[in-house]
Amino acid sequence: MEKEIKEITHVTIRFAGDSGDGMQLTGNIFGDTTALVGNDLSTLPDYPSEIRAPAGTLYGVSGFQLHFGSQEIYTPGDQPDVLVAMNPAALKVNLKDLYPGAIIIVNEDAFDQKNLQLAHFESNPLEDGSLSQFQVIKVPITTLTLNALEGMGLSMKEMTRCKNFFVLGLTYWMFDRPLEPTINWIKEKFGKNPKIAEANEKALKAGYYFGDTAEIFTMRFSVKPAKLEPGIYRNIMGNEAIALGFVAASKKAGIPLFQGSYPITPASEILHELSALRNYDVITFQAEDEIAGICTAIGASFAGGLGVTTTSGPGFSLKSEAMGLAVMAELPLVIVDVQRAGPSTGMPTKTEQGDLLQALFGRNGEAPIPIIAAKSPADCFNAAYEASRIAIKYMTPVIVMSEGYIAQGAEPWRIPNPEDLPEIEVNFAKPEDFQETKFQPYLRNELNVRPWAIPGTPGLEHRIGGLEKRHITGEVTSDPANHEFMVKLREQKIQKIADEIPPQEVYGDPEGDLLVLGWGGTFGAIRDAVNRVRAKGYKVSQAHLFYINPMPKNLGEILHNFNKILIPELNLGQLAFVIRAKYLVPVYQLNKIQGLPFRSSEVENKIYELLGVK
Amino acid sequence: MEKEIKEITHVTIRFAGDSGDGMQLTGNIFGDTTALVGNDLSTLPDYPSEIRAPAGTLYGVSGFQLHFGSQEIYTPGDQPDVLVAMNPAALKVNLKDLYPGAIIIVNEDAFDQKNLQLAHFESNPLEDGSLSQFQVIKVPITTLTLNALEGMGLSMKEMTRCKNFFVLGLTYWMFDRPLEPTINWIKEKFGKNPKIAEANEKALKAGYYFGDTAEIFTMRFSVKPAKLEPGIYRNIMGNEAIALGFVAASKKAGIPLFQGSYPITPASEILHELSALRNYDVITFQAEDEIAGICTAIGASFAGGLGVTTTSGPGFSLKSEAMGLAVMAELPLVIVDVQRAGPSTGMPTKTEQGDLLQALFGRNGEAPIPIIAAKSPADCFNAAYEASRIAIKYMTPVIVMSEGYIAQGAEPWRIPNPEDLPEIEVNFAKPEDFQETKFQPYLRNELNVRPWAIPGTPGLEHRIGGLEKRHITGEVTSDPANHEFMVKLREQKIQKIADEIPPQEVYGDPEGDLLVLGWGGTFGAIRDAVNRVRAKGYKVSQAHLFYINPMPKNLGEILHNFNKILIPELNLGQLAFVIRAKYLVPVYQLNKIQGLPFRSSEVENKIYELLGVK
Amino acid sequence: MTTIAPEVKYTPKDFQSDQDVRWCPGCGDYSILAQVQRTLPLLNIRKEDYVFVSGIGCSSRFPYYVDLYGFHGIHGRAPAIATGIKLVNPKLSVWVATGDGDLLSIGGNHFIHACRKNIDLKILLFNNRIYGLTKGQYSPTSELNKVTKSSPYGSVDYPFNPVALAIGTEATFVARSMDRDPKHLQEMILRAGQHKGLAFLEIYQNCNIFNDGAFFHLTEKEYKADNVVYLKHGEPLIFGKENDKGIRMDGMTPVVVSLKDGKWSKDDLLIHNEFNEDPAYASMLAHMNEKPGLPTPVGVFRQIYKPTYDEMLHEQIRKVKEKKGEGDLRKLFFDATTWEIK
Amino acid sequence: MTTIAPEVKYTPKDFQSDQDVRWCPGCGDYSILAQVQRTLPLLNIRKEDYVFVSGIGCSSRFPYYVDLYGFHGIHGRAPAIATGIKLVNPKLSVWVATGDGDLLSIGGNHFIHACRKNIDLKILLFNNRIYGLTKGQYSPTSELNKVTKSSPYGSVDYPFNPVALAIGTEATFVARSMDRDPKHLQEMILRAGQHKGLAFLEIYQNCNIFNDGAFFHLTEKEYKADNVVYLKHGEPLIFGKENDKGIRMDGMTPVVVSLKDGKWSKDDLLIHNEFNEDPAYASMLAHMNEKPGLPTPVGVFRQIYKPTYDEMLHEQIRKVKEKKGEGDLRKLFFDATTWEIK
Ligand SMILES: Cc1ncc(C[n+]2csc(CCOP(=O)(O)OP(=O)(O)O)c2C)c(N)n1
Ligand SMILES: Cc1ncc(C[n+]2csc(CCOP(=O)(O)OP(=O)(O)O)c2C)c(N)n1
Ligand code: SF4
Ligand code: SF4
Ligand SMILES: [Mg+2]
Ligand SMILES: [Mg+2]
Repeated sequence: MEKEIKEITHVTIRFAGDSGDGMQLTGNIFGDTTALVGNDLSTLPDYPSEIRAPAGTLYGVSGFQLHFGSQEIYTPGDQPDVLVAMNPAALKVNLKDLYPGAIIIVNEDAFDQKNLQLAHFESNPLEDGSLSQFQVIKVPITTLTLNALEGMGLSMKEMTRCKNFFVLGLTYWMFDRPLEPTINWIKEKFGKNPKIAEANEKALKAGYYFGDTAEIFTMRFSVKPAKLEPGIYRNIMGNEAIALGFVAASKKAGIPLFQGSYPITPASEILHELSALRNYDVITFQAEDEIAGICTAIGASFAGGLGVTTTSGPGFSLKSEAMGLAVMAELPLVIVDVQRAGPSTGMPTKTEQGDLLQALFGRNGEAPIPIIAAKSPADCFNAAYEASRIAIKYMTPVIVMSEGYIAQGAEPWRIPNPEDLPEIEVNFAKPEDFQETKFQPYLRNELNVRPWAIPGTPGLEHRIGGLEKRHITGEVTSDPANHEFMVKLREQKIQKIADEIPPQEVYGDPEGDLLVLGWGGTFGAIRDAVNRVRAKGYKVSQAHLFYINPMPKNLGEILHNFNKILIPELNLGQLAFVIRAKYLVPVYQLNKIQGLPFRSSEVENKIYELLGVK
Repeated sequence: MEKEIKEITHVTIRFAGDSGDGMQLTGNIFGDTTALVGNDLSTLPDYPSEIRAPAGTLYGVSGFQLHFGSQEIYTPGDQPDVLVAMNPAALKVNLKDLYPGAIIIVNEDAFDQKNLQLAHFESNPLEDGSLSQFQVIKVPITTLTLNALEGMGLSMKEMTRCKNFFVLGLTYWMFDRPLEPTINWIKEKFGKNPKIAEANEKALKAGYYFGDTAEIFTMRFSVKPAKLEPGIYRNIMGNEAIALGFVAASKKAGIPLFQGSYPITPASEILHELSALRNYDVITFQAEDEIAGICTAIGASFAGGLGVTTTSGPGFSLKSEAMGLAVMAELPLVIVDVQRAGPSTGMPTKTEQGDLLQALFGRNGEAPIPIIAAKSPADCFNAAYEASRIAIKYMTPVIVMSEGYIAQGAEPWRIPNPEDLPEIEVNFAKPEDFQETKFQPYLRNELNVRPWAIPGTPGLEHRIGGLEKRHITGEVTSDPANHEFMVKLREQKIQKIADEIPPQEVYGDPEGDLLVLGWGGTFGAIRDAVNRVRAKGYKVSQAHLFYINPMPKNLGEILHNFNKILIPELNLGQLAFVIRAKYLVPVYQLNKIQGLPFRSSEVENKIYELLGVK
Repeated sequence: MTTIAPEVKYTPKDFQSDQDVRWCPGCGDYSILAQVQRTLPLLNIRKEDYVFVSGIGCSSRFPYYVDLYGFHGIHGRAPAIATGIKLVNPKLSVWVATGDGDLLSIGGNHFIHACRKNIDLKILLFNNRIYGLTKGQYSPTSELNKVTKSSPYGSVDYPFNPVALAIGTEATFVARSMDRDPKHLQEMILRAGQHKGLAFLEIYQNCNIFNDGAFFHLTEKEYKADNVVYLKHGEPLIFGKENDKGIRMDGMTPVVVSLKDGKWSKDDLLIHNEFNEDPAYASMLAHMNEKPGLPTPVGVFRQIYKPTYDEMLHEQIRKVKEKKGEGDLRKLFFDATTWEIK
Repeated sequence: MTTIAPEVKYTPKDFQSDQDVRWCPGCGDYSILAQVQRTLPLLNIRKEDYVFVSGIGCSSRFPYYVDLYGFHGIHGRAPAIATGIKLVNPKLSVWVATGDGDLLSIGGNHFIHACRKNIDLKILLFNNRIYGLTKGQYSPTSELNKVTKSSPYGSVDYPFNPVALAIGTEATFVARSMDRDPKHLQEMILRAGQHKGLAFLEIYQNCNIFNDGAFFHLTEKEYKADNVVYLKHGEPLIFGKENDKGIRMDGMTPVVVSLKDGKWSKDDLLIHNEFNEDPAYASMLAHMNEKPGLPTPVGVFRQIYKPTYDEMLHEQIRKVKEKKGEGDLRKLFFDATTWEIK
């Protein structure tokens, strides 16, 4: 029976099952294949903080969501159109997120009494009619996988493990994706274990053919390739992109990269990535704590390296004092804060934007630090690179704000040509330049930047530290006028960066009824929402901040060109607070503090509310 | 010769000399006597960060300033009317601060070649005419002291040491103070060493009689008693007052006081004071670092004590993470930040107000904490007491902001009757209250406050911590809706404190041309300035914030009743930032970042500038 | 430690909370939990007088699973939080449940200071030689060259020997046990609980997800007898499948001797003395297994008594009160030169 | 440590900066400064390759007074800052100047981890058993019952034995000297500077303002000979005004014996072996003076060689480069499944 193929522009699918069901892998491979056929996409894993929760439990459910389409895709999708649920717990946990009318593919085999009970179902939802608003497709996935692998001489455990490839095959059939890339991947990955490779391939094909032949599927979908900017692409996770951004910056600058970090969710992958790049002159130092992490990085910068330190909220708090030292010492340093839900330990695996004001102000005394915020997984590369560039050029610590949501999410990245990246010039002070006078560590150039003189250079011996220093000479002093001068100079040095950063762009018209102003990972949800309301003809535009300190010079002007300003944030209104203080303009807020990203519909609805549209 | 006694309303005197010259003691005793004769006064020591700098050096100069009068005294004085300079360095360092026409009493003996050189004088200022604008009184203080003590059988060193009492006697004569209280003090203090006691008394009298008989003095001054609120007074330093505030709160609450602190300038005296009060059920724990300081205090509160931790900027930074824990755990805790000039190590012995935004925002996630700021040394008592009261009543950490300036400064404190202090009720949860249901650690009362159930209570065993908790039950959960609910609830709990705090008072008329809004130690300088411009008939008022978070409910209204708002701060404008963000009103700023307090003339001049007065 | 006997006799069930235990199936933490629950009833302490404090890590979830007062603190700070609790209420029996990352990496400073001060805490170190909760980075007890997520080419970190470190601080009770030896573990927990002063108990714990088998050479039947020697006070150090090997001191150096060939007998062996005041003795035991052929000691390395911090503190309070009288607010306020304004 | 000889021969003056030294007159820090300035010229290191890192404290002002690259960091963090410097440029000779508060109180964790990892740093601990800069609170090395500003009734803190703590971490070089023994101090600084790996040198330092005389029983003529024993490799432990006392091992316990009464001779004494790999040996020496009648050892307690962290790290980098080739950005960017959009 030939089945109808319906063309759709985009679709959101979520794979959900036990931690042991391999849903992360399934999602990732599905993503790779989807990218290869030319769709734009965005992915987001969502796993429990327990390492291996007992099978079948609600808190043990691991999910992976994927949004792909023939148009530009900005988020991993609001609500899944398709849910694959490997057991009752996975169904229970995800049900509330689905579109009404969504397709649910369930592993029928897993709906036994024990699992139903573990998932706190009082009756079997596959039978009690409670799913009537959805299109439920019951597939005995375990049985079918076992059948397919019968006689291969594999253990029960080994066979059951293959069921995620069965699911993958089934969804490939549904969305008309090719099998070859995955078959090749399997062969490479399991090269050392041909039997397992064969089994996975068999399961994959079994899933695909099951879709084709079973009577229960009436519909297939096809998603045409997206029109993306030409180039070579790869998928990239936010944390990976940060790592690559740092390596790129250090290579362009021609200095070694030093990362001093302490593991913490959801930032650890930056450490993992970089620790594998020893041949790139990358030194990763797993420090005893976050304070040692930043302090080793400061030492590294003093010695002529690009010092970076990466962490999440609790660790970011611990670095406060040392950030002040970096401000005083005026050394390049990049601090990455991959935000997670706070306060305190909070909800470690959940996303949030709660650390903005801490990044701006969380240090004793007047200690200004530039801040850059990444808007998406791929943008993390730009953020890390630009932060490094500014840190080196201005001899200053720079903070990069990321979020669990984009750190763990992935999207296609148009791979840049290394030659096209902005130059990063390093001018270590040279003995020749100081033959007339003694070396003066706080002499400044036209940008108020002091020289970087590194140990090992004869004749430039000097001392720096956290005490206030005399202008030019760097001697320790508590001269009142000098202190005021230096405090202002440090502030001005940072504000002056605004002279070179690009003006803030506005997406949509430069003036109108409403401007949606955002920062960080809310970008995609806002863009989708703005696109939708603009499509209906409303005068709504978007401005999304990459530079948070200093802000682009034209931002004030932009704000005054709109009747209303809406700032959606995953916090209680931190950017809103800053905008009000800086520009004295009233702003509307949309705040969500649930450990979850915005749905674009949430932003959209708020826009309508502010426009007075019912 | 009878010398004329001129009556004056107030005078500022500064004693300055080498660290070894005993100027701090001189100042303190002068202050005590001055208080006894009924003047109002305010004092401020100013010493170098070096422990014992070499004699005669500029950076070794130690000073003590005193402002006293027959009217209310709000600051230690802008510019000294009288300077006592024990050596050339003391003269050099202090000259720039003097009023033109000021009286300078110098120890002529110390102006030898070596000392002049150490003080970087090219010629002897006593001879080269460079002091012509001042009334210089040259006294061979060392010689006269030695003469007075001749034949007592004392060593040279012992005799020279007495010269500060000679100075004291001389100034007593100048300002018509009695000798008896000091003579009594000497007897008590040096009781064990009657010879030294006698020598000091002799020196004191010698100074007094020298003033009386020497031809060089033409003028004496008298300062009448001030009209202060009736009561019993004592002098008190800010740090001392904080210590007493805590002890008072713990006694009123009937729970032990626990201080977990790490020494740091200028906060250490709080630890010193409290460690001497073992019989008041005060446990001081000198922790291994600031993090242990706050964490032990949190543990102490969990166990039913009043946990407090005291520090200055760098240590305050280190406590960031643990403050978040206290927010999440909802335990009483008071954190004192005695601010000093930053950023980083900055200028440890100098004052500043640079930590306000850190206090508000220096934690990961949304972690609201009430903030109270002391305005003067005596007010530190109120701040510590009120912070403790709120911490216990609302089960929350509270931050007390102090500053080096008020922490080390002293003023008369009207001693309160312990019975008159506001009640602090402690209601530990009791087993009886939870007989029907299981104990619920996050059940809340009408103020959203959870119960305090302390270990040792049978039946109330429960677990708390830094992970997000479910409303009421306190179970760990990452339920999205619960998280948003709890984040907002914690914020509202703090904002609700505004319901009970007194409305903001305005000094002067409730509306007018200019409101000077301030916080912390700038109070006195602002009050003096406002008094002066009001005396000239200008419509200028003062509002000074004690509660910074939450702010008094009527503040917005007050702000709108004035044409202009001026916020003087010892930082780049941190309160100004908050006021702009919260009330969307434009504000004028006066910022000084010199490690020094405001002079009231600086505030006064700014007021005239804003009023358009030339 | 409270000395008042509980009115009721407890059973392990009394120490089980209603929370689902969320460790990975097979994790060694389950055994430690079970042994604690079995042992607490044997201590003469009322349920409400126990407090369990932890930091962050898989192991630090421990307090949720015992039905006692508990504080799940922040990473590394459990000893400090526990100290505050103990000092305010010295009657409480305060325990710290912690991991090798929590206690020895970020928490190292609080650990050594708590040991130095001899604060009366019981510290249970769940040493799995890995960061479990953050999914498998090497820890300060991981062996050199360890390949993990953050050391794909092998770590270049020498590990701490936690027992030796504790002895370097002169901790008053230092012991070691293993998750897979329930009886011994119970005994050690009991001993730690009974000690007056800081008790440090290192527990080798298997993380079957990220570091499976790290201690199998010590815990599994086929190796255990030859690789582990049980320290028992007053008894010679004997080990081996057939109890055929002993430890003899050759000067200051421990060596293995055979008890089979007639050359050496039990009388020649090192007799363990837990109460040896000299930390150097315990240090010798702690470093024994670094020498080729020598077994790993488990048991109590050292137990000495000296006044605890909390004792001395409260004794000082008592004495000052005795001398100066109970603090009186009015007296305190007036303790300076005062004057009256009428 | 760079091995290239400086072209010029340095004199102590080359290591003097132009800054006024701001310690109190009479402070023991002056002597340490002078001995460092006298010793550095003897090490085969170019001036520009030295870096001095410090934290906060009187002692931590040290870097300002030597005319070298210097970093006056924040309180307690010097070992971490120094580590970053050393790892980025292993050719540098990186020194830490620190105090007992800076290194052992707030900085304790960085200290023990730097020791454990054997990072090639030279740590000079100025131990005056007090917080100097903050005007006299007791420190983690102050003796029990010490009366200070923060302990008016006497502290209830047992002190650290810094040498024993370092040995507990298995530091590869551990030594002790005294401000008032310039010759010995110079020798120890030289030895520390020559050691490959972490060198920890505790220096007893007199704070004449807040803790005057803390070490006079060891440093002053009238007591020194009877209270101090100099450790010299390969030589017996002899001390006393007339070199008439020795240390003998009684089993594992050191005891004092008289060399005068004919019962014992030099041959019976403990012969010092710096290179003894067993930390228990150094531990025995470290705790010796806790026993009544035994002298305080100064000198090198332990020096062993094992690869340093920085060596192993850079060796790993070298090997990975050898295997994978110099990192190439383009290769890195493309190291994933890629696709082209035209
Ligand atoms: C300040 C801070 N830094 C880092 C983390 C992340 N973190 C949580 S647990 C952990 C290590 C846990 O290792 P261990 O103590 O050995 O416990 P295990 O999980 O192995 O039982 C880390 C690094 C954190 N929660 N807080
Ligand atoms: C984070 C922080 N906490 C506290 C201080 C205050 N402080 C400065 S030096 C010091 C102790 C110094 O003692 P030590 O290291 O022994 O040095 P010494 O002055 O005795 O040489 C302290 C507590 C600080 N500067 N920074
Ligand atoms: S990750 Fe390891 S230590 Fe953590 S629960 Fe799982 S098995 Fe246990
Ligand atoms: S206070 Fe003590 S340690 Fe500091 S400089 Fe003075 S004498 Fe030296
Ligand atoms: Mg572990
Ligand atoms: Mg010291």
